[in-house]
Amino acid sequence: MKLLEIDNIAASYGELRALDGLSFSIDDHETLALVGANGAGKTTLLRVLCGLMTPTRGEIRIDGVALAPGDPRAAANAGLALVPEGRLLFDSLSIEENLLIGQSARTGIWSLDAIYELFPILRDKRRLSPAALSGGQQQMAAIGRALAANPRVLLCDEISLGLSPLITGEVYAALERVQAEGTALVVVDQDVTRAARIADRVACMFQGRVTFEAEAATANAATLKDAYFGLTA
Amino acid sequence: MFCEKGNALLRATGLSKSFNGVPAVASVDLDLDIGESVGVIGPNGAGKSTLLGLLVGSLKADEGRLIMEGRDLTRMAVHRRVSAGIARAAQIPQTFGRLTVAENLRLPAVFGAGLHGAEAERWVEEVLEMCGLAELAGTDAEHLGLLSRKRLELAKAVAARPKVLLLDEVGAGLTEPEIEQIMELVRKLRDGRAVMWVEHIPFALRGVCERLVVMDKGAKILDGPFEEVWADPDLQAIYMGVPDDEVA
Amino acid sequence: MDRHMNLILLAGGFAAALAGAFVFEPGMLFLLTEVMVVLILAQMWNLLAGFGGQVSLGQQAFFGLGGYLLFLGANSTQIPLWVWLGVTPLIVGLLAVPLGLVVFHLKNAYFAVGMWVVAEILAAVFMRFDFLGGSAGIVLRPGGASMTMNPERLVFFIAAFGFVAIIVALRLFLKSTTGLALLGMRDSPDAASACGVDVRRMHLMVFVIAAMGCAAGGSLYYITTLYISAADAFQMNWLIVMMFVSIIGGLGTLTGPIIGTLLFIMIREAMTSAGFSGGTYWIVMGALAVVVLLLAPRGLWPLIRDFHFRKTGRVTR
Amino acid sequence: MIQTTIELLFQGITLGGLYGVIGAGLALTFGILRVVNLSHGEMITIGAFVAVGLVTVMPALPIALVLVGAFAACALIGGLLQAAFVERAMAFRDPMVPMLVTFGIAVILRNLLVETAGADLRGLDVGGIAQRSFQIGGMSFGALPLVTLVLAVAVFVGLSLLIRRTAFGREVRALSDRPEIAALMGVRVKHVYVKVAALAAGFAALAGVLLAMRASVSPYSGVSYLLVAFEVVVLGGLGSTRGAFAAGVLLGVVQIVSSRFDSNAGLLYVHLTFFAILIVRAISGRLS
Repeated sequence: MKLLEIDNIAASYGELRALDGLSFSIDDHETLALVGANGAGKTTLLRVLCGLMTPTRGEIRIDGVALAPGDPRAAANAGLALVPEGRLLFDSLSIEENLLIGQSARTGIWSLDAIYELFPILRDKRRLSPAALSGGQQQMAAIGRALAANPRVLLCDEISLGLSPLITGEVYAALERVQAEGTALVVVDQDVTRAARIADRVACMFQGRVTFEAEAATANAATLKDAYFGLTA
Repeated sequence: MFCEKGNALLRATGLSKSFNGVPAVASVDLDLDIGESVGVIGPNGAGKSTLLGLLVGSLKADEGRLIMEGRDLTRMAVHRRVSAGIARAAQIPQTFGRLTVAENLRLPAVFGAGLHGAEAERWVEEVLEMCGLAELAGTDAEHLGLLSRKRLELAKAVAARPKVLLLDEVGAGLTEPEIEQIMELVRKLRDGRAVMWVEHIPFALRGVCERLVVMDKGAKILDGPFEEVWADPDLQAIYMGVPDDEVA
Repeated sequence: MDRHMNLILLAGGFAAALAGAFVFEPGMLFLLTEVMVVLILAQMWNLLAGFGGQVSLGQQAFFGLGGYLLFLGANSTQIPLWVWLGVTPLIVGLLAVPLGLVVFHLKNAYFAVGMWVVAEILAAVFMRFDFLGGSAGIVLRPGGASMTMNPERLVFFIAAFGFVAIIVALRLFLKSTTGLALLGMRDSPDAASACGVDVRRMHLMVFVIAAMGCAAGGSLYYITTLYISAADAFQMNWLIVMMFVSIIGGLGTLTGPIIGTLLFIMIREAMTSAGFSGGTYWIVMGALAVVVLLLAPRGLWPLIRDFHFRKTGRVTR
Repeated sequence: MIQTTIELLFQGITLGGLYGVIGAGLALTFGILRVVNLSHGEMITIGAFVAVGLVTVMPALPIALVLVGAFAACALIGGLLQAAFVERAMAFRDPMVPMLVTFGIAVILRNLLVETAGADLRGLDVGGIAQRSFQIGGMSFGALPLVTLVLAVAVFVGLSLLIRRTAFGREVRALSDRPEIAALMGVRVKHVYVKVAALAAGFAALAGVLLAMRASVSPYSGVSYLLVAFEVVVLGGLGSTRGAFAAGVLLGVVQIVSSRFDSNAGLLYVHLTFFAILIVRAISGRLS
């Protein structure tokens, strides 16, 4: 059975259509690289998935069970966790408190210690405010905060935005270890090739729909570029 | 295309803006000329919206200057820049819901273009006609559909008789056939003014803009004839990342 | 058509005000004058908040100031009371300019409560200093002598005709290009400035007009009572009245505040004659305001109008 | 001379502590809920009247229990109002709607109080403590102001511990930083809002009881206290409990000193101080 199924989802900001009848699914243990230009609807899709936005139609299913739409707690309890674009850590909370507040949803292998093992630097900085950390360390804290909920699918939005290539490499190395624990991933990244390298499949969004989907290993760069800029339509 | 470098219609030099110490636009130079239509693209966080804000005046530049026809606009408020000849159509239509379509256009015609009485009326008629809104003239804007409101947003900017028309993702949220209609409209609006169109759907710019500017991380990376920039490998690198074989 | 309507309104208002002033008993005239004053105040708060988007909790400052300036000016000079009545709003308008420039630095809720503090300061100042009446208040003695006439007929005429004139003036104003800018600002101040409108100047203009209108209301009201005190003139209830009737009737429309005022007076008179206390009455009004805010935040009149629109397909403005 | 100054300062600081407490309550709702709660003043007067009622019915009730009773009653009212009305008003995009709704609620509560308890001024008689005082170096300090100060400090320390050291406080801070992300983390947003509103109302009640011991209160006193609380919040800066305490003390001292020189000026100099600082800040561009 599919782990996560997205069935004909549409969503809009007021009158602006952001998602327009979008469907795809993810298997257990699978990693999907979700790519597309600005405004293609990637962030909106992630927001709908974790309950921050209510879709105007369609259904999200986890293990075949429909998820209550627009309910962040239900999404968290069902095993969806988001690493938001721009990290969005809580500045009034210490790093450790940021991790602790993520813990409420589910129990599992991602204890505080396990997260500190994944990102040892966070243990050293656990008493500090996120503002005192570098961009890369903040991204690690954001991933840690999402992992603390022990998600079945980890949703990562613009994971390398604003990070140096070296730090990006570190972040991706950590994601590979998350993969190894059996967690499914949806990775959105500006750097398409970077995201595709970690993924089993690549899906390209354009104008609120998935316009192109392929095994990551076989994805053709030229076809991908056309899909990305909407030249296939 | 030849353009005399000494006297551009609008010249931005070294425009910079930071938010909480993080640079959003870093030292951007940009010239715009009458008759030109320039597309601006760039990934998330490239600084396109910030640049637009600096040109329109809703944001105050930390550094740099903005000169239009010899006048320094750098410190000028939004409403005075409109009179000076810079108008913007916003991404989310900012139409006046409880005014009719014609009244929506009278405001920029009177306060932006400085027209009065019958002259203003004639100009509003003309803009209505040009933007395909003539039949909706008496409808309250809040009863319009999205495409019509996008048209009205464009029409409002045009009604201010700008020399520089800035378009902020006016295609966002529309279907492809609807975007074609907007493209058609923008083509008509190019005459006699400079058009700068920020859009994240590059295909919309193709066929409307002959010049393309690419921004990334707050800086202007590429600027030149559309097809030339479009074929530039740097463009692909910015959007798609560097392919594996080149890393190796 | 519109011009005819305005002329008819003015002529009808003049005739009705004149007739009313002669026909009604003094007690009734007192009540009707209060109704007119509330109508003017509500229209001013509506202009400021509904059209100008500036929610102020301190408009009682201008109301009280209008009353006090009239009393102080008329009592201590030989300028005739009725001339001074016309001058008072102008002075208050002038005072509102620098005040506006300061309080506009405050935004939204800060502006609202900041204005409230201004009203409290004025109340305390007038209460504190004896040459301003002090806690004892002031009796109206134009030119230092007791009033020789009963002013209620003339005051009612001025208030009633003044209200009609204000409505006609607002109708004309909203048809003008400046008025169009104000109507635009009602929907979106940002979009208005993107059309070339100087939003700050418009805000100041509306602020000054509203101050003048509230001052005129204060002057008219206190001529009929012949006595003014700071505790009464600067009290919160004046604000509550103008705010509630605007909100309940419908902000940003000319008809809304009129409907709100009629409701306000009718409910009050009905409850008083049924023996309910003033407190109970305010509880009812407060509950009505809260319910309208939560269920129909645009107010009752737009609700009625939309219903009419749906039934007949015709738009009444 | 110096002794008089110290005595005045002492009185000012004790009153200021109370002002700080009511300001902290208002700042709490504004900082977390983003609602300017104009019924905060009524919570102060209701707290005072609940205390008056308790003491009338049970004259032997210890002052500590009176405070607990007033706190509980107002916390209940504040929480219920939040759940029933303010929450709904917060759904509107315009932040003026919740503010105007709380204004309407304030009018209702004020007049309910008038209807049930009468419009008269009431004082709270707590027996001997009001008269007791002790001498240090020829200066006289009242016992009641001292209790007030201790209680104000205790409220501030307690609030600070609650916010910084507990799981609830963690949720509150997260919610105030980024409500959306906090919801993602499983924080029950509306529950926290109701609890915060209850807490703020409870603090207002505590201050109300102590204010009623110093001077009489009437149902109409809430308005003045609300304005003082608002001034404390604006001067002290949002979300800063220390700032609220400092601003409270400043206004308290102004109030005491000014009433010494000008006994019937009421809150005039307090308001003037606030307005003057506001103008200075506005001109120097610190408010925007």
